Amino acid sequence: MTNQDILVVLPEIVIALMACFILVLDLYLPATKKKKFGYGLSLVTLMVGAGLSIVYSEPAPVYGLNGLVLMDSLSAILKVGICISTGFVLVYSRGYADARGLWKGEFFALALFGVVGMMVMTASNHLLSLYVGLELLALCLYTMVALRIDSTAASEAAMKYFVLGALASGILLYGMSLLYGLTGTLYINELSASIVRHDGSTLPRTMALILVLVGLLFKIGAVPFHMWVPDVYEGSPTSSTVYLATAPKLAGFAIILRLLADGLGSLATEWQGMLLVVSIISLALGNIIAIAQSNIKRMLAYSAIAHVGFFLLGILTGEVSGYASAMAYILIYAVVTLGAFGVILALSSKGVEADLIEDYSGLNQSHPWAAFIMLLLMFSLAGIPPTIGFYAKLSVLQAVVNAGMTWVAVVAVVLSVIGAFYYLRIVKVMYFDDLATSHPGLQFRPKQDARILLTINGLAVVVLMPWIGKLTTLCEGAIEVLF
Amino acid sequence: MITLSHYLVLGAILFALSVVGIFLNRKNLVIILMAIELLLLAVNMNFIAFSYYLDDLAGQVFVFFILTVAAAEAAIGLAILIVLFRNRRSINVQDLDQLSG
Amino acid sequence: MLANYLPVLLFLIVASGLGVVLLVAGKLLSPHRPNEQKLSPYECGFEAFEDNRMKFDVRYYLVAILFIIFDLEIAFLFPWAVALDDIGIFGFLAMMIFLLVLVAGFIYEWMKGALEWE
Amino acid sequence: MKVIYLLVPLACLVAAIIAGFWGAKIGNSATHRITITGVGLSFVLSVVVLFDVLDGHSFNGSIYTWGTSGGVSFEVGFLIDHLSAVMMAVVTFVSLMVHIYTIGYMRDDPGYTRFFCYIALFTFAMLMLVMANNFLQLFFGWEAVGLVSYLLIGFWFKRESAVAANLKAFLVNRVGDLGFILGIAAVMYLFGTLDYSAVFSAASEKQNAVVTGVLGYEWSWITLICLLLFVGAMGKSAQVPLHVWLPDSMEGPTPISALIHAATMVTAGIFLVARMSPLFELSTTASSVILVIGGLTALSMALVGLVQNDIKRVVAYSTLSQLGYMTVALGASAYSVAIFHLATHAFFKALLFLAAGSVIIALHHEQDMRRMGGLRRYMPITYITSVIGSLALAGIPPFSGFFSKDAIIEAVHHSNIPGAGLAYAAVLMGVVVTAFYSFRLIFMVFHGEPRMDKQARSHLKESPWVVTVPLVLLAIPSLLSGGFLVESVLGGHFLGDAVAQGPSAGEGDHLTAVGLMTHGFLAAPLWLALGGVFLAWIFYVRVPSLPGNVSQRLSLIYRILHRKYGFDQFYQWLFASGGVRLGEWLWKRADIALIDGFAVNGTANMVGWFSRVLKRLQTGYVYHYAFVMIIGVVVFLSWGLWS
Repeated sequence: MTNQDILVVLPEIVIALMACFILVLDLYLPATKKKKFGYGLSLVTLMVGAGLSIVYSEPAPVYGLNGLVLMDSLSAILKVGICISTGFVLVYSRGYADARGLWKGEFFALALFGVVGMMVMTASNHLLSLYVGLELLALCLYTMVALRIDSTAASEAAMKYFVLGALASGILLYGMSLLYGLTGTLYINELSASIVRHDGSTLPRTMALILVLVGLLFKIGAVPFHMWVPDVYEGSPTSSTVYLATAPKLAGFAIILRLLADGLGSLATEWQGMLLVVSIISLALGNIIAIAQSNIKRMLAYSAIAHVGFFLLGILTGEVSGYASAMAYILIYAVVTLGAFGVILALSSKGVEADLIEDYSGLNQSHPWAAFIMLLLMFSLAGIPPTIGFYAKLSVLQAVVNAGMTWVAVVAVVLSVIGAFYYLRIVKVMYFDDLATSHPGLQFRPKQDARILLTINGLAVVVLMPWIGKLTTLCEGAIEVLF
Repeated sequence: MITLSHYLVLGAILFALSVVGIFLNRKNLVIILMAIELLLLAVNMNFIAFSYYLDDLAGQVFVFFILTVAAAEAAIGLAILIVLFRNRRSINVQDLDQLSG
Repeated sequence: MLANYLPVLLFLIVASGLGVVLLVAGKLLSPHRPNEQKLSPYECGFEAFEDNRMKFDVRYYLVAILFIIFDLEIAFLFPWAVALDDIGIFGFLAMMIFLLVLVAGFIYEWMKGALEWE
Repeated sequence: MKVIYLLVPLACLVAAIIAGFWGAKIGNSATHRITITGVGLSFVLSVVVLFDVLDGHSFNGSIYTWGTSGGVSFEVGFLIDHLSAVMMAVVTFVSLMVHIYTIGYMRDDPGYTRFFCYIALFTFAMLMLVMANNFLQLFFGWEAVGLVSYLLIGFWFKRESAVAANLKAFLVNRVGDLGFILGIAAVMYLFGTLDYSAVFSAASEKQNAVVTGVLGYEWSWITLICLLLFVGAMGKSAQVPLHVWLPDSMEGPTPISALIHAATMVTAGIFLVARMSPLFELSTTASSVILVIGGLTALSMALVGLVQNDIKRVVAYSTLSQLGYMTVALGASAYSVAIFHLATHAFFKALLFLAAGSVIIALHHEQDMRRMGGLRRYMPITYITSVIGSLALAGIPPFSGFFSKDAIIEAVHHSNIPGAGLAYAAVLMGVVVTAFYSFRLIFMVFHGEPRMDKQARSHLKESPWVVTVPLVLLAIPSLLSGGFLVESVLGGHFLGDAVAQGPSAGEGDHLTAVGLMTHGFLAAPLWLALGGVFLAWIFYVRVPSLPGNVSQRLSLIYRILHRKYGFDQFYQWLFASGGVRLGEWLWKRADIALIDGFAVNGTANMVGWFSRVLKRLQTGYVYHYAFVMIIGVVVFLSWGLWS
């Protein structure tokens, strides 16, 4: 145990301890102070976590805790991203969760434990730490989905998520056990070399690869392991949906990169073909089914499936530029999705979920600013210039074309165009339909902090455009170190 | 003589049984929870067997963690089950159909 | 030794096939002549007093949940105790931190009233 | 000097901005004081620049780089040489006169300040156009003057006819502008730069560059560029068949007709070709086309002028015809002669328009010449200045028009490219017709019996000084500028080396004004012009019943001329109705049925149907979900194991 060991996992330690502290503090504080303290402490903790991740980051990998975890710029960037997006989640959720009795110590503790899980995932260099991080996150997510205990939809969604998640974990573990048997090691950075050293039948190797791949694809929600996504997005309280729709995607990217690109990089030719199929059917299914949705959360779930398909395109190129573009894609996706759910949260009020698309009709007349922010975010999700969403799609397509898979890029573009339909439908509903009169209209009354962040978030998708090249440089730098 | 293959085959059988248990069972959610436990135990069997034959302790340590996680998972599964039952008055798998489409 | 892993797959197929065959065979081959006596529930020679799918009190579940979690710390404590001499002060502190976290959970459930039966 | 160059257009721009934004606040008189000061400053500085240029200084450089893209920089820059200096002086002088005149003409109009804003803005745009040293700025000025012209034709936007004329001018100019911008694009493609001097110096190298067009026919790049640019010039300078907008533009206020639609903007096309003369010199084909188009315009528009009764329209058709003359000069490679005529024409045509406007206000906006007559007694200054203008227009020595027109006729006479003979015939006949309709106007308006009603006659009086002073000031150059300038024009140093020297420039024997006049007495044009005046006298003074008889005898010709050869009806039929019918057909068949119905909605419906079908896959049952996952695993496993 050295200082280095501590420094590598310092952010995780701090956040985990603070989560325990917040959980216990919540029990002893008087009811009036609970919310404020929990909220404030959580935000401070996340900021400290992000700050520590930056301060102690090293460009080249530094290993800690006997090689269980490592620290490099990839993990630093993603950790900061995870902390910041979770901070946004907390700010956005406040009004919504408060009105539904979800704004309590458990919420903060679960969110923070989930952050620890995600950070461990991004930093893992060992199958064990990867698994523990994954499960820590998953257990927090199951609970957060079920947090609204009086809602049948929420408990049903939680149950489905739990069952399927456990199944996926089992499959992933089974694959890991086979990998262990084949290579005799659990260190991710040793897998690649020893798995090809193994002579004899390739059958167990392929089986291990596929089982691990399936486990990973489930976590990010790619077809055909996506079935949980729409139900969970729709059923859970929006404050939990926004959490599980953003930061876990970053962690998912990290484990895919670590395990697939790095650990099983020597088998790239085998998983590339499978990822290709998965990403194309994800794009197709996600974009097409989203069109028929009437619930905006469910629509965003299918959109998430489609976006995962798109981001996998970057991974399957098997090149540094492809990985970097996928990383930029997922970061941009997290920013934009955060904003979209932020608008939904801000429009919700006591007893109004604001989750039906028809609720949004004529929003421009009643709340033009909210409608405008939503318009920017929808444009960005659809990938319409001059938004950062366009840039994200463009850089992935560039990587795909450079890898010599032009037809894949063409298919992806066609499917994205189909996808643009349902994003633009939201815009159309907001701007061209008459104000809904059949039900009480939406109220745009976010708390002051949420309003400010939402404005920043919404405008960022356009304003950041000139500096977006820096993001690619950053991602490329982080990934080049690995290879 | 019991070889590695025997353990692996046992693990595979347990794994297959639990998977079948998850998607064939249409009545009781508790059975699904049990199947999930079995799934993890099947994996444990694999790890233990490999650990023994590779003469490497890491696999056994992994098993400890899997056990712990399995316990936590079971706890959360049961908790969700209770919440579900309170809302639905049923733990029938077929009744979980409010969210679809 | 892993080269002959193919049997696993074969066994998977055989196992599921066998399961199906047995179920079907049972259904087909066994005599199926139900009468009232056979179908009625049986409790030590008496008529059933109540529905045999009696619901357990939800508190049992709660106890079960808590038990599972705290039960498993033993799995970590045993090897730790055995190896305490080798791992020294670092190992001791690590386990104390582990227990501290556990205690935090314990405080939480106590304060939430999960340990009260009523 | 750079500061002065910059000040010339900016003074107008600042004045326009002040008049536009704060005009209503600062009041009418403050507005006209500010704009007149601005334009006056421009005029004084332009004169300074002109003398500086005559001293042998010239300037070519960029003032401001707007942007750089792909190695091409887009700049604001000035090219000051003889050509642009002359144009600047003419533009600012006429503009200043019109500004002063407007004070009287628009006195009671509610759009008074708006009007001053527009004309100052126009002056700025026109100056940018003529001072440009690159195609981009040229295009900016080109479109800006078009815009202001559009705004001013529709100045009385509540009048339906004004709005229609407005639209017509806009649409017809778009046709020309399309050619123009294609020409610029071709320049960009061929030369890779938009800078004049770079293009001109590279032009001779590219002389033999060809482009394979439709049907495999090879075009010379230079010819293509010249023709495209000339299409732009045709639009702006109203050459047949893109002339139809100019007569209708008379719906605008009379000062505008004088400034924009006679003296300056319409000459932008002439200026363009003169500016591009190094290119046009390389293409005989283009020159031939220009010659023929110019000749056609000169004669045919003059003929239409014969039968018009609206005083402004007569002047408008005469403008068209004179623009034809200038175009002919360009075609004959006598660029400096064209600019010479441009300058003299600017003075006398502005004079004629303003005189016409003076008559119109005196008669309370009556424009029909059949209800005028005998005005010479009531409006002596207007009468005298009109006669000076008409004499200049008809080409009677020693008025300025004589020299410039005679130089054109001489130039085309000596030209021997294809089409020169036709153009020569056209311009010669045009002389008679021009003299005839000019004096028809004079006789009908100022001579004979007053034909207006009593009430109007009782109010008749000479216009106020703000109207008459510009008339007098314009009459002076109309009288004198020809004689002063002709020697330098024919000597070939009028525009210095700003334009390419045509082969026929510099005729030897009669290089002085007096020499030209004596030569003129021996040549056909003068006698033809005098003949035209004489005929007009017979028709409208001596035997006033003659016009009616003649028009009945020659009713077919009369009707053709009266309908302006049917251009308007033809365009109406082909483009307006035909376009509407074609558009309707495309809209219903192609757009609604095929694209919307089949391609767009069809695809959308199909995707929607798929969406609803695939949606059912998500049954909501967790065991189905697990089953799908397992299927996925099994499929991947079999794929992995079997491949």
